[in-house]
Amino acid sequence: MINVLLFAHLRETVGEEKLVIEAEKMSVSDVKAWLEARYQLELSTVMSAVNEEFAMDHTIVQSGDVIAFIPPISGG
Amino acid sequence: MINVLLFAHLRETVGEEKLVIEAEKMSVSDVKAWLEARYQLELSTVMSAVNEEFAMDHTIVQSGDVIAFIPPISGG
Amino acid sequence: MTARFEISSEPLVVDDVTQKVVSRNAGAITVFIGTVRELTKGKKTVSLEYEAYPAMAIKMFEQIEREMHEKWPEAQLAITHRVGKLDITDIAVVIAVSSPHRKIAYEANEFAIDRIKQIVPIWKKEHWEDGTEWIGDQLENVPYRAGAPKEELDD
Amino acid sequence: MTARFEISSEPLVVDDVTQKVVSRNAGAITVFIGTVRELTKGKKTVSLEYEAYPAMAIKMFEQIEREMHEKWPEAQLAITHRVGKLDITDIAVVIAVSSPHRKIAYEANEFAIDRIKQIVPIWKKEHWEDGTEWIGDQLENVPYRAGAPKEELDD
Repeated sequence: MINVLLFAHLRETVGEEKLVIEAEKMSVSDVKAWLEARYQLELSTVMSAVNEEFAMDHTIVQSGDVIAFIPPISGG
Repeated sequence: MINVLLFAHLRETVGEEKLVIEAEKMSVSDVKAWLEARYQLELSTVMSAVNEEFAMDHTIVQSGDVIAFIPPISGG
Repeated sequence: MTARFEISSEPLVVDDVTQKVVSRNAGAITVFIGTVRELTKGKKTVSLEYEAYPAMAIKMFEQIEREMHEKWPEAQLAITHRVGKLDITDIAVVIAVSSPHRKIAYEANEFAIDRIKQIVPIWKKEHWEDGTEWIGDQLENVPYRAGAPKEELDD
Repeated sequence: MTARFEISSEPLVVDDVTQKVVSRNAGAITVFIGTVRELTKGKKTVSLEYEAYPAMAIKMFEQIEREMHEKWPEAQLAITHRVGKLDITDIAVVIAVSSPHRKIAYEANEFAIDRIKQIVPIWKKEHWEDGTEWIGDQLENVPYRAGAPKEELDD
């Protein structure tokens, strides 16, 4: 299973800060498509991180991994 | 009378932080010469301030004024 | 010693961060204190809310430290970023840098805040009198690739 | 409100200086903390002694503030300089600058310390294991004229 973390407006839109996808292996693109199919989200331009490192759309996420979606940041 | 303030190594060489010269009017150069005649000091390159403002060698010091000699500074 | 990089939901104490970089070889410490200001582009902020992805934020602070050490090996860095609700003049972030010489302490500190705004996953939600919004580069449309995300220029 | 420019014979408290520049319009506060470091040019300092001409030093701080406002009208400045005997890691000077935006807070703060080292009548006496010396630009041989004295480059 794949753990999905959501922050800021993504968290508010989905209404959850964490989701679980029952899958062994997906690309980041696959996860984006999975979310877009279920929620009112546009993720094509949103950054992602796999296990706390920035990732690419073609990065592979394995069962047990944590994928986080990172909207444009505004800290500091 | 003219008040003379000394700092840092000038103060230590003279052994006083304040001197008084019984005079009505002197230039900064005159005060330097007065001090050099009495103490082991070389003041030709030392900055001065009259009444807390940087002064020139030809600046006139009047009775009641405070002239301070400002060795190379090293604050901060 | 306390960790030099922290995400905190408690009010920040500047001196706690500064103390972490004190060193017998430091002649200079620079501290950056990011505070909540009332007006941004003429609009009045009532309060702010910060959210972070803490585990990744700490990793990114550590990456910033590595980058800083490549440029300035002698500099030392500590950062704490606040999360939760903040009022006007509250402290959002404290960055402390020490260095034997002052020029580097200024440069490394400014480097750190610039990089925080580029790569550390923290988000700010503005609360105005007439609504709220998650702040970010609303025009950003290129996902993160090899380099850093585009820098925010708004403050 | 306490004076924004001070010469103090008591240990400096960074936050006391920083508080003087807090403002609802400040998004950034930069603080410079000058500390006594152990090694300068390979020589080991045991302690330091600072002496000031306080009345003139305050006037010079005010002049620096005027110069700063000409360049950056929105910046606010507070400075306290210590005098007396200091040990390694003790704080010699604290400079706090606030500004709506961070770039100016860094620039104005660095401007202030550069100018302090040029025009504020404060002297440092180094105490080494084998002697003492009043520090200054020992090569300086041009008295102050229209401009500023030559800048110290040693830290």
